[in-house]
Amino acid sequence: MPFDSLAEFWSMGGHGFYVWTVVLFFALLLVLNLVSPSFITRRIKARLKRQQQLQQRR
Amino acid sequence: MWQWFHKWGSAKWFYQASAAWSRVFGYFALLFLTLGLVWGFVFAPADYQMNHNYRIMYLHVPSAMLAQITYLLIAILGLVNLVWKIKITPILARAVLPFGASCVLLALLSGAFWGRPTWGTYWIWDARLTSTLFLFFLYMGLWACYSLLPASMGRNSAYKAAAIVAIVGSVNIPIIKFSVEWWNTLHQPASIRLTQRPAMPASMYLPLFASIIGFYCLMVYLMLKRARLLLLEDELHKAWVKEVEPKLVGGS
Amino acid sequence: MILQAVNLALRFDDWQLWRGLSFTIAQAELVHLRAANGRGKTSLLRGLMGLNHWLEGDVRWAVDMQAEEDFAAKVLFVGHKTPLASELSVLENLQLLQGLRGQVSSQQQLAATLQDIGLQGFADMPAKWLSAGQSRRLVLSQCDLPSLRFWCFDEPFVALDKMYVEWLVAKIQAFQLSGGAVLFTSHQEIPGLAARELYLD
Amino acid sequence: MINAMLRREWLLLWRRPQDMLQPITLLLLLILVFPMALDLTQFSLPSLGWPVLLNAVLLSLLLGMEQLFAEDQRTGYLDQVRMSYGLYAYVLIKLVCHWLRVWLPLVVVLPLVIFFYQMPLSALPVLLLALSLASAAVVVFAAFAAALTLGLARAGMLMALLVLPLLVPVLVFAAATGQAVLMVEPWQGAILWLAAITCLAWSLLPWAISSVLELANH
Repeated sequence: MPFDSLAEFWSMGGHGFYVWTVVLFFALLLVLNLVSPSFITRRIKARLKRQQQLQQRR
Repeated sequence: MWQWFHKWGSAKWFYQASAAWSRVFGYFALLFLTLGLVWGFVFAPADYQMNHNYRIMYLHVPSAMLAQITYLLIAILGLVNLVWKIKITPILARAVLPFGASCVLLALLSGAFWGRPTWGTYWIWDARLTSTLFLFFLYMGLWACYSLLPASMGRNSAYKAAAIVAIVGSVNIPIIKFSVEWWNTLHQPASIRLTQRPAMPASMYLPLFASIIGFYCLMVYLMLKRARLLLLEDELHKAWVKEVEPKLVGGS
Repeated sequence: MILQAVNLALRFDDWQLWRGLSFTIAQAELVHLRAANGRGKTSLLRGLMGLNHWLEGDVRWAVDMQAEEDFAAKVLFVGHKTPLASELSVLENLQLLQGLRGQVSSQQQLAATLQDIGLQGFADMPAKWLSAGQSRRLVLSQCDLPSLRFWCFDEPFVALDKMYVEWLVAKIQAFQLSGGAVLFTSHQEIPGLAARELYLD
Repeated sequence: MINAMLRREWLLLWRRPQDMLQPITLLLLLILVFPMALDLTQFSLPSLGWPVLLNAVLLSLLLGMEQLFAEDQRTGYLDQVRMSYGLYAYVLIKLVCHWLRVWLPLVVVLPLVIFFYQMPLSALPVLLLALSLASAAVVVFAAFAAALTLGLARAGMLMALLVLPLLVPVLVFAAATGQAVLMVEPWQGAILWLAAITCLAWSLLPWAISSVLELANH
């Protein structure tokens, strides 16, 4: 175990800012990638709804 | 063999089969990423100079690797689409593109944040950083092709055109790298170039391996997840969609 | 037989306009393609010419028309557009149009062609000064090339005045007599053209 | 048929002088305005001339290039070509003629750059060769992007996004050639790489361009 305390873990030997920013950015991109397929689902649903409305009007 | 190939042409078969695969790869991604990153960021020993900064490596190396592999994958999928006209390949290529672009971004940012304490600056015109930057623009160009070209030439033609763009780009990537390295040796003082790292002990590179495998699994998982939906979107009017997803399509 | 179309379908990505269209065009046959606006007449014609991938299905040409150079020499397509280079003269454009089909005409022949379409004396004028009707006549003048066997015209009578409508009708009838086949669309009723009608639905 | 296509492009090359003058006017102005932004006591003009020229060439050649196939598409000439001898010959002819259209004015501009940026006149032949190769590569890559964006409104942004990253090697080796010549160092290595890239581009991209043009539906 290279870290003696939690505070030391956060500070990463003084490089905490750099290390954790990168980790944060990774988490952000990961979340974005995981969530973005739902945009496609929403697009599909909107299209289906539009089609249905068109058909009902007929 | 031929039948196996033929199966890949069937959208319905792919849609049904990929559900399970994507789940499997999702779990593997979770497992290996957790393993690699927790091991790397918490348990791996500090660098020989008592430097924790190097831990960025556990994100930087896999993302830089996958950034290039993904572009290559898109080009190969494009080639398969042009030669064998397998319908699912352009959708897979489109589906994996955001992941590749994210990897480039992560590689660039982690490179900059690793470089700042190491070289004293966020950005240097180092050969690797520079060629990664141009890789990012290649991704953006390809993305623009996928999103803009269907309007001007129709979807199927746009897929083929984007495949040609990806192939041209992938032929260019090594040339760009080579030229940037040449340019780099002309202009940069040798002192601040990335040189080979000292050999790592196993406790440092094993988590790196885990993390790389995790990124690969993540790529497949995200690709399949997106591809299923994109396929559904492209083929919304087809009969098989109603059959497979009655709740989505049939419900009125 | 000039061309046989089997089980054609027109699909723009998600919108299928029609499918299951089959027809044959034989020699010396005149076919008038009819449909309401937006039913894909132009797309069908362009698809037959290999210019539109949205047309799916099988288009079989006569054996002696399949090779690239045969196709160029034997099939004439005149669409809505007039493929003229605006900075080139009328004569140069005429030579170019014929050259694209591998034909080289003598000066006398060219002069005769210009006379025929009423452009004598305009030979050296840049094509950009031509009126719509004049440009269309210039493009249609290719139909005199002797190697042609099939004409495919998209609204050929548009922009032509009465005299040149009759001129084109005469051309079509003469071509038919010599064994050529014509597929065309037209919104106007053209007197004197007894054509088989093909409906798109 | 090839003769007809060749004759058409050749005649058009001379009938449209504005097409030849437009990029070169921009190029000349860019080059002549650039020193105004510099503190000439700190920068040496001779070492700046060549890189500035290269970047200006990239920009000015890209500008308006999206129109390369647009008119032939609009008039239906492209359809006639697709129906006759196919697109490959057409693309090659179009590319060669367009390259001549941009190359001829460059021959005039280069001595001016050498004069205004106080570069040695002895560098002219090698620089001209490098400029010819680089402009040929730019033309073929930009034509690829022009074929892709045919029929798109506001294609200029997409053109730049697609083309500029691909042109990085051309820029690097052309710049390296000029730098070596001006420092009186061996320049052959760089220019050979430049020539290799240009040859590769000219042997592969015309195929890509004609297959992209083939995909058009309108």
